[in-house]
Amino acid sequence: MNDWILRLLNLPPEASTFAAGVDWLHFVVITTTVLGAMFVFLLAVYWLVRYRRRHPLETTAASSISARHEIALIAALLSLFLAFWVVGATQYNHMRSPPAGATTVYVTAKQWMWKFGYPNGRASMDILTVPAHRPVKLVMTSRDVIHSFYVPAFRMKQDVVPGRYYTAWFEATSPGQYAIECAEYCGVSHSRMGGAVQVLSDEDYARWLDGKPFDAPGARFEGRVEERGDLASAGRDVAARRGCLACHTIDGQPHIGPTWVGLFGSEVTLEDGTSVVADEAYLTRSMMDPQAQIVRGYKPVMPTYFGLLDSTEVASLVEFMKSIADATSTPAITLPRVAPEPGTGSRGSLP
Amino acid sequence: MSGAGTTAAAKEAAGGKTTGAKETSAVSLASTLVALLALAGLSLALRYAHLGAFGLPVAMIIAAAKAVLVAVFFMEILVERVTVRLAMSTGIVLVGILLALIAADILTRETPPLSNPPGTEPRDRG
Amino acid sequence: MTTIDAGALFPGRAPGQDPTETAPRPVRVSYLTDGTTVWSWLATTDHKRIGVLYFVTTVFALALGGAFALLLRAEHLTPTRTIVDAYTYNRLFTMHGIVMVWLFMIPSIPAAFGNFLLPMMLGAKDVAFPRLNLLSYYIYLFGSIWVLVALWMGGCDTGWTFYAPYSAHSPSAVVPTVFGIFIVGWSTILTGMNFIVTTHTMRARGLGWFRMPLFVWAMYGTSIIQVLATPVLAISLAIVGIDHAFDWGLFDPSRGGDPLLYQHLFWFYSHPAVYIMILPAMGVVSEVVPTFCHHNVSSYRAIAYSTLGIAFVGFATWGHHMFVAGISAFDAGAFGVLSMLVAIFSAVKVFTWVFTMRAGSIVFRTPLLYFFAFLFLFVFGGMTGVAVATQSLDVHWHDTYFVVAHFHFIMVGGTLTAWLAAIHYWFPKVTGKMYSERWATLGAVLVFGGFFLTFFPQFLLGNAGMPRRYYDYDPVYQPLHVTSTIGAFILGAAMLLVCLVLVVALFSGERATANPWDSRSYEWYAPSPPPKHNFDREPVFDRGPYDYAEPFAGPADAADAGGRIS
Amino acid sequence: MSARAATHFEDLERQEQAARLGMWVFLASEILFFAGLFALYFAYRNEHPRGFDLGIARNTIAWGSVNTAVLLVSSYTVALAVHELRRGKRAAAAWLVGATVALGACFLAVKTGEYLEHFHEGIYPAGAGAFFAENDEPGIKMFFTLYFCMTGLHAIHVIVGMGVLATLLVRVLRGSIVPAASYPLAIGAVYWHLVDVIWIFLWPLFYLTPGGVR
Repeated sequence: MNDWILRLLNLPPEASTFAAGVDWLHFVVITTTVLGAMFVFLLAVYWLVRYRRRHPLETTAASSISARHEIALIAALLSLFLAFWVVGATQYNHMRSPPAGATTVYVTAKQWMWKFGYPNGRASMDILTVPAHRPVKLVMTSRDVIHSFYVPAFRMKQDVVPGRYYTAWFEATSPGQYAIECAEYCGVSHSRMGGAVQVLSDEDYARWLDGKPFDAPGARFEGRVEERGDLASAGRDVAARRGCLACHTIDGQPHIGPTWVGLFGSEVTLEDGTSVVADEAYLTRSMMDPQAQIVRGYKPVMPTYFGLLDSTEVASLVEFMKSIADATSTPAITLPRVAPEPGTGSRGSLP
Repeated sequence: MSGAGTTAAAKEAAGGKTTGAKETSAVSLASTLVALLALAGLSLALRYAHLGAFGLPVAMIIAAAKAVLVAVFFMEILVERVTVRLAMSTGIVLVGILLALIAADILTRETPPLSNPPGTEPRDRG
Repeated sequence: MTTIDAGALFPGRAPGQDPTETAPRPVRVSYLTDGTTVWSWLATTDHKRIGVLYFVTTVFALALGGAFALLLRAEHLTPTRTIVDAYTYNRLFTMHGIVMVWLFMIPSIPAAFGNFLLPMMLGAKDVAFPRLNLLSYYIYLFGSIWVLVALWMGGCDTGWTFYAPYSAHSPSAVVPTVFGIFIVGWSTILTGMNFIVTTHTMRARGLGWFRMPLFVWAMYGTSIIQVLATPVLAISLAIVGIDHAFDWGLFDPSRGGDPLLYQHLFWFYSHPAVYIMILPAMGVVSEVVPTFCHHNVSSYRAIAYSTLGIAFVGFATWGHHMFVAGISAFDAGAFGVLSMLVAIFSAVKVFTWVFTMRAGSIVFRTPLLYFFAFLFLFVFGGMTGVAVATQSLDVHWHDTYFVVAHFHFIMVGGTLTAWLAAIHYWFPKVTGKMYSERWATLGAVLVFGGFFLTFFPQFLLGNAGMPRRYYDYDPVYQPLHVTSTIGAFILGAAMLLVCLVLVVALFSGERATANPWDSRSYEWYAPSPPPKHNFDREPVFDRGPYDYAEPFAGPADAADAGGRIS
Repeated sequence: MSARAATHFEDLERQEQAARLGMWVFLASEILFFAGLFALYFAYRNEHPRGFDLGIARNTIAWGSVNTAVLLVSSYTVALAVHELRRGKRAAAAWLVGATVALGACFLAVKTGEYLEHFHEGIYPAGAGAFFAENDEPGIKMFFTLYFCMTGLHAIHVIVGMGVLATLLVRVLRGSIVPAASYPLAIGAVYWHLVDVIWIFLWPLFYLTPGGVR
């Protein structure tokens, strides 16, 4: 989008792959709006002058719009509005469909802060660090009330609702820092529930991953960053503790349930013949409501973990499965503690 | 709502029926009650037939049938004026819109409920 | 009980007496002078007096809501604290919304002007259920008092939308607030029911559906929405109240609830409620335009049918308030396309009004000036409505100042200007006095200017990405906020001026004739102000309400009617 | 209706039409009032089929069924009352209206008994009570919260309906509702029928339809 158009519309800089398309549509729609309003208004003013009353108590002959004109008008406007809808809905559906292979960040919102958990186990408050030119998927939930994750420069927004994970994604186009706002009213400090997305170049991002210093371009925001253990290895502990490994193997052997090796991101065939990609949504759903989508060939014996696993545990389990998604199904993979701990391996010791 | 431009309330009124002149039959009322009780018995019997997932739709269909019986024979909706039926059907259509568009959301949503919704841990109000 | 007192049809007049032959004119008993005690007003079942009661009450509500608005704008003069703290700010915008939506906007035109005009436009003596009508008023008053009680208890800070789960745990006075609105809702339902029945059963002889004034169609469409949408609001607010008072947790995820369902139920009401607010305004415009353009409505059926279209399709579009709330992409698409349909009906109306001006005989008076303000603001606001209903654009705009500006263009730029047009247009009929055209024009210009200055900058704020309901804001937004605040105070002053002009006119205005605008609509058949049962003689509507091909021939008092031959 | 109230109507027939249409429009409004709760029920049941199954199993089918029969019969008696009044049999009509009110009271008594039984078992709305300490599942909490909401709201309608019918009974006895203009009773009866219809839908939802989830 032209710089002067951005300035004319008072839009923030375009910093994601969504922004250009959205701004283009924005410009078209707003131009139509202004022209439409002006046209109708000026037409009315013209007729006001043209047909001003010349004699008091003047009478006028009846006249009507013909039905044909009305229908033409309706058809024209309807096609215009439907065109808006088609373009808008296409862009919207694109925004709602995270691409495969996106870096996943877990977002937890609470009054009045944002907490980001990264696959490498790092966590941060209010500052979300992401690489440029790579899609980033956010898996978001709230601890208390509804919040809304809004980055104006990305033209991207998603409500964050307690009790559910909602996903959103974006791909930042240029390094820099971009404000995060909470857009859904959430209480007294709603306006202070801000933060920033710190978009880093590939080199800086690599340095950040290693915990080395880097130059944050255009740093305007400061945030607290805290370190944590690796999420995927935490997930392995959870899997052992919660008895998952009694039925699911992590060495590629099918057991009572499907193996987790290579499961994440693969397409599994369900009992009813349909198939589904084993992504975060499918995996979390299978934990909460195991009977809903049974993989073909397995018995519906898994109990629900609804109310048993907390969101960190779910997140770490998913990350764990992700970490072994690319492993081959031979037992040669070098994961520590491949076999379940003694005592947790038999079905009799389910918690 | 008649399409004829000259139709006025007075004419509409003339076409309507007055309750005082209307004749209902005690037999039809009694047979309606019998039918209602029979349908209720059917619903009850099907409870023990273990229809599983079909239980709910079947029960709702039976309930709708009973509602129609009550509306037609007890509430006399068919002898009421057109506007009455229009009012009622508008209400029912809107209930349909409400349920359908909410169903369109929850049945196509991809996000399962969370395992540890807030509130499972101590929370302070406000 | 089966006989009807024939004398009641012609109050204060012996049969056979021709009113046109009395000279000098005796002092006519109007609805205003038929009983002058306070009790005769408070216990009246006359639809006109009830309309006036509503009008006075809603004006107080407007003043209260307006005062909140000015405080809010004053707070935004600086990026941080200016006059109030954040909690107070949150309660102010909540109470501003609640008072404006439920205590002012929803009853403003339907309950006040609708009550006054609907029976007259139908040639009836009153609404179908006059006592129920009075009861509706008192229910409304009682509910409003509860909202004031809530205010006295500190007010509510949830936003007028009461989103769960915040509303279940807000530390503010949620319960009295929702209780008050719940009560007001019943008043709305009863009024709507009364109007529907009145339209169906009280039309005068010879008055067919397609010869009713278009304001009646607007009232009819509004009433349908009132009757069928408000109960859903009632139940959702009841649940909010129960959740807050007893912690039942119907939308609490830890007990199996889903906060999004609250939003579904709330917007099932609140989107149609937007049409409760704008349809009556459209009805007013449909009366004002033909009268001052002296030309028949260019397509009567287009306006009548589009009224019903808005009333019904408006029920199936609520999800466009939830595009980023987490509804499924499929549902979002469905709501997106349905929302586009409803915009068409409004567009049809706009073009019909504008084409009514063509080949007319237009006289530019204050109500028409308000129509011009309405036209620009409503088209602009309506088109931005199409813009925010475009799914991908809504992602950026949702819950920003853009949305705030959009709905204020509709609610204030549309409904409030139409309400002001209605006041000026029917002022002679209601009070029997004329206002000062010059001062009223000044008021109208200032209202438009102040409004535009207030809300246009908010579009730009929204584009820049400033979320709504923000107490603190980024200092880069300050110039736009200051402009908006200046505009708001101009708008406030303009409203005071309008009020002053009308109060002066009420006491010292010129006496109005029965039909000062030379309109053809039926309420002008009656004298100004009308007698208790509206018409001196049973009116015969052998002409359409927009028949400007012949000189006025209504059956009002000959002495009053401008240039009419009996 | 007194003769005075009718002055703004052209005739009594028009007034009757107005009153009937008014009641039906109000009933349409009532339907939407309940629709919100039905929407919650279906949505939550879809989300927590297991909890709802357990909840339905907790309710006593016999009590619910007795109440269904009671309300169906009461609908019949009030319809018959209208029929008798039209035929000029005021005494019979009065007895039948009285019977309807008594059946309504019967319904409420059973409902109260059920509530007390639930309280005794430690089942309260909002997932409170000892029962939920053992059955700590969100779905079953929501089931019972909705159960109390919907049956409670329905019970309020039963009470209102009984009040309306009792008032009409007094008017029939006093002779202010006469066979020639029996419509006030018919309108009151229509309201009572709606209360019945709502229960017709509540009964299977809360007593009869476990989805068979194990």
